[in-house]
Amino acid sequence: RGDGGNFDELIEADLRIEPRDQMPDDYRQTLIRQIAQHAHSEIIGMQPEGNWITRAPSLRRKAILIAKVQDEAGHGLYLYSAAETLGVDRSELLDKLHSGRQKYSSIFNYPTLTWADVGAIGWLVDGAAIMNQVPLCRCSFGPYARAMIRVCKEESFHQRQGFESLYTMSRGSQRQKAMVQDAANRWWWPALMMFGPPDTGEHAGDGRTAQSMAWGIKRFANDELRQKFVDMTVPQAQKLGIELPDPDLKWNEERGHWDFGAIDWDEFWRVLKGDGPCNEERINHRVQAHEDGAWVREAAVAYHEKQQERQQGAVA
Amino acid sequence: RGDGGNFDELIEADLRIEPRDQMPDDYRQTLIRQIAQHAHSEIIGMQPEGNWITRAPSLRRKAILIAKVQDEAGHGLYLYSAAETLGVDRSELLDKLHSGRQKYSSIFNYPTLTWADVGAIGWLVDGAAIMNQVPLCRCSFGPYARAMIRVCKEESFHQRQGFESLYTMSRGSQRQKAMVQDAANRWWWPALMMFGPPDTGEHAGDGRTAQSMAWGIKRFANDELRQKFVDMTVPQAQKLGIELPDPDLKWNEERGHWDFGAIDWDEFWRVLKGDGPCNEERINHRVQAHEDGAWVREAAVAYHEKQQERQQGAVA
Amino acid sequence: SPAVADYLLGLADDALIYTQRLGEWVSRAPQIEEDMALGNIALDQLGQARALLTYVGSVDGTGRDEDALAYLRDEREFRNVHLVEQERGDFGFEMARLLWFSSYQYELYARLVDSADDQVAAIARKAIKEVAYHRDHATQWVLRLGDGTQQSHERMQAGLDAVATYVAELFDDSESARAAAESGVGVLPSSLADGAKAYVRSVTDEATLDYVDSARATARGGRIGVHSQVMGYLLAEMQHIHRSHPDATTW
Amino acid sequence: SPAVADYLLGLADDALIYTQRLGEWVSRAPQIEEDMALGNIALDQLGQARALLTYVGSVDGTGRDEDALAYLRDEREFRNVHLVEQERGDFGFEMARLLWFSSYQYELYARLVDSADDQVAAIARKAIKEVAYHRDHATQWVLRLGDGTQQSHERMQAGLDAVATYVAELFDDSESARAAAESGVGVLPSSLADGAKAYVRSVTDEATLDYVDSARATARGGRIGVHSQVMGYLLAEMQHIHRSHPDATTW
Repeated sequence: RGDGGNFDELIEADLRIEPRDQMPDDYRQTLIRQIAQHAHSEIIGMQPEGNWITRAPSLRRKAILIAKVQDEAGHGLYLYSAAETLGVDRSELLDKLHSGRQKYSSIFNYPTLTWADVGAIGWLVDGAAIMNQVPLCRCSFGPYARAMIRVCKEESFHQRQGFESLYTMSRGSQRQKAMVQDAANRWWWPALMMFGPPDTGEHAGDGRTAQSMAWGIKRFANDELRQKFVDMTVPQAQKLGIELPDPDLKWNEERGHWDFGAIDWDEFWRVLKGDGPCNEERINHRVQAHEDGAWVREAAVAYHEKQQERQQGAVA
Repeated sequence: RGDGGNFDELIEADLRIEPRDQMPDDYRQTLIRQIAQHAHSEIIGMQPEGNWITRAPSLRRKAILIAKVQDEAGHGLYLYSAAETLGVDRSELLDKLHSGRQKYSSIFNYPTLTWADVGAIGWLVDGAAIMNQVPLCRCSFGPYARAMIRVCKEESFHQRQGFESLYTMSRGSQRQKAMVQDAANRWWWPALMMFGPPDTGEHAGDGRTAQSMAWGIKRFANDELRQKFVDMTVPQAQKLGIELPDPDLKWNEERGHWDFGAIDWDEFWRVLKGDGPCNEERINHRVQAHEDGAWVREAAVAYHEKQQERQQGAVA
Repeated sequence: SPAVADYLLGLADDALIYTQRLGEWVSRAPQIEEDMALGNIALDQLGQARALLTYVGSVDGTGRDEDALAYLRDEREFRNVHLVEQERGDFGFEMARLLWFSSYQYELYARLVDSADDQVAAIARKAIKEVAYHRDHATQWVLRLGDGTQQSHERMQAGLDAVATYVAELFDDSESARAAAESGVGVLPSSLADGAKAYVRSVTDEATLDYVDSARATARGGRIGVHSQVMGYLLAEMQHIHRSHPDATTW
Repeated sequence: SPAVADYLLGLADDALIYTQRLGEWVSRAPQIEEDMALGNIALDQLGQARALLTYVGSVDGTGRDEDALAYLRDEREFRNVHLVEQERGDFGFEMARLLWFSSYQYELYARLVDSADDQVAAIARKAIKEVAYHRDHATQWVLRLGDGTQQSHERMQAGLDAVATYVAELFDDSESARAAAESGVGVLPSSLADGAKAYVRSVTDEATLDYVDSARATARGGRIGVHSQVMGYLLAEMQHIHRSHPDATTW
């Protein structure tokens, strides 16, 4: 390390930091935490949608869903790889996920109760994720920025698919329409929480935001992104013919933005701290898969070593 | 033992042998084997019908089905108790079932593919079982005879319920009717096999029949019971409006019986020897339940012993 | 009123969904006597469910019969608590669930015998006897397993720990429950907590087990149709044959 | 002819039902790469199923589309072999199943590219490439597990042993298969056995595993709709949402 460019100069010039460059330990740790949390979210995020693979109501939707969940696994892999350029390895990060020392996005602690939830996740959750992630394509850390470009491209495809699925249902039977409305009712507020706590006021987060902004990791404040998301999403809800579950939602001519109601930050913190509808389920499912597969991973390593020995034996 | 009546005199007079009576070892072993096989059949027989408890298409039928399967467990218990009067215990018999050293009725190695199979088992399988079992109510061994009286009463109730269920469906939708016909197609021949191999000819069994008859354990020949069953069942099939899957089935005025076609004894022996559709499934299911429950049974014994010690401690 | 019907539907669905899980035990119990006992409890619960569903169908104005209510509602319309829908675990888990659920139901029906609604009171009079037996059955097993072997003690404790997540929801006052209690038809679930908890504690104490009635995560939402992931699969299994025959008028 | 349609339905159902079991692996695989790989194989199988179902619906005279065929048939109308419907076991079981099934499908599609039916030949041309990858994927894992650790060797062998019951049915000539082979549209399953078995044997040999292709009990009946007990539950899960919305015309 350290044979690359000068960190402060690179940041100042809004250029990319690469793994070979020297960087402050805080920067490294912040990135590891953020990229890992992002990777974990992709992996845990396979569960709520994966829950519907075997039950998708048409074969076309089943195919779309399998492909989407598969993409999430792929995103997890790019992101773990990006984190690995910072000198950690995937198994270490997974251990931290499994033991609760690293988090994943709280949105995945909500259950997918109906088929429409699959569409709603695409529309709202992926929609919010993209809003958060597009600025990360310009993140100061090169490997993360490049991973995000690919991720964002696929996510925006998923977002459109989710919307299209809901749109199809919204023109269907009364019960299909009701499913769409119900899903929107349940996912709207959690989606707004995805932008994190407010930047100011009593519910504000830990104040890491300023440092992340200075480092070019974060580009916009939480509330700014949240507002952009609301402004983008309200017209889409209108197109679906549904009502978003917020009586305070109305266009503010003066601001040129949609006003919206107060978010239940108590719920946000409660779910974040472990008492959400599915926290235990998600982690248990993930840990189970990991433990069930331990013997397989060990065998792969043993086989690989044997093969190498054999090759060396053949050479010698 | 041996302080009771004289075995040959009791048999001669068609009186009951009771556990305290002396009896030839062969008689004892034959009865143990037969009663155990009968008990095992009740226990294994819970599975094909139990398979439908969670899926019964109406709550009324669900209740009837749970009660029926529960009765089968009860029959198993009476029969194990009857066997225990001969100086074996239940756990020993269960071990023999689990290790394949004792058998259960081959009929339960056929799958229950549709809801109508539940009705067909009541109608045909319980029907055939009753035909076999009614004479056992007069079996020379008292405890077995008494158990059979109770079993037969409940079985005949199940048989009527099964028929009634099929009758209801046979007056229902086209698909319900087709289900009834399909179930009859699949269960008819296996039901006929329940009476065992023919008494004479190339497919005849091991020749234990004569001894069992002399001992008053068996009262009728296999073929005789089979004919009675066919004669009883054909008019019932007519009432259901279905066709039994035997082109050779026709009324023989001269014999005063229904003629029927040749039974596929190769299939019979194949299934008996382990290569039926569900042999492994049934035994594995049973063994799994037994192994899963071992810690519970052990705990019950340990608790019981502790309680006894405590009582003795209190007394001393 | 719709709220009262919704409250009664919650009681009905608790019994119906628990019947499903109990029904899975039949042919899988630790001993044959227990196949019978669990089948018996399932039958009792099913009987309660049928009586309640039939009554709900007559008072909610839809005229649906028990089968329409059991087989043709979607997951979001079911009102049972999460406890009863959880997947079948080991026998220790089942006895922990049964101990809590029957202790709750015992307090519930003991109060509902005085319901302002005669039908509900009549259902409760029959159910209270059944539920007393269920509670006793669970009690006997929790004692045996808690005070049996080292292994059974640990597994019984694990069962109680696993169930703890679902206890609070039993005693949660939903809006419908408040309306039902106000009308005199129902009772506030929260008013049943002391009795049920005291009973469970008396059993765990005697069984040398730790009493536990809460966990890091608290199940919630069943009474408004927000269920855990396993519920959809349970309903798929329960409803599939019925839903596969939309043209069948009788079974 | 109806027999040919029935034959093709068997191929379609094999792929469709295997998709269900493979789909269960997603988020449960030993490593993330494998979540992707199994998802990928599931997608390929689903693609084959959809192409075949759509074609069957057009030739069997009923005009049913892929969804009508997948979601509105009952268990007795499904034509898949027992191998693909068996419950998800451990990863060793899955790789044993995949090795056999892909080896069978490889021989099958290698022959069907010359089918007298252009549609079938076109489907086979696409499928053969996919299936070659599936077979290779299974091969790599059987080698790693067979020649990995002591534990993995034992578990991989147990997987092969467990699957053996279902091997013979793959190569069984049903009446429909005979008619399809005669017409030049299909091939006799029995004619695929030598190639598939030789391939599997080459893999198990290299993997230091015992080759086994038969067992005490032999699965049979899938091609005439006689399935094992797990099939009903699989279909309940697969079809429940679709069947719950008889009034929905599109998703």
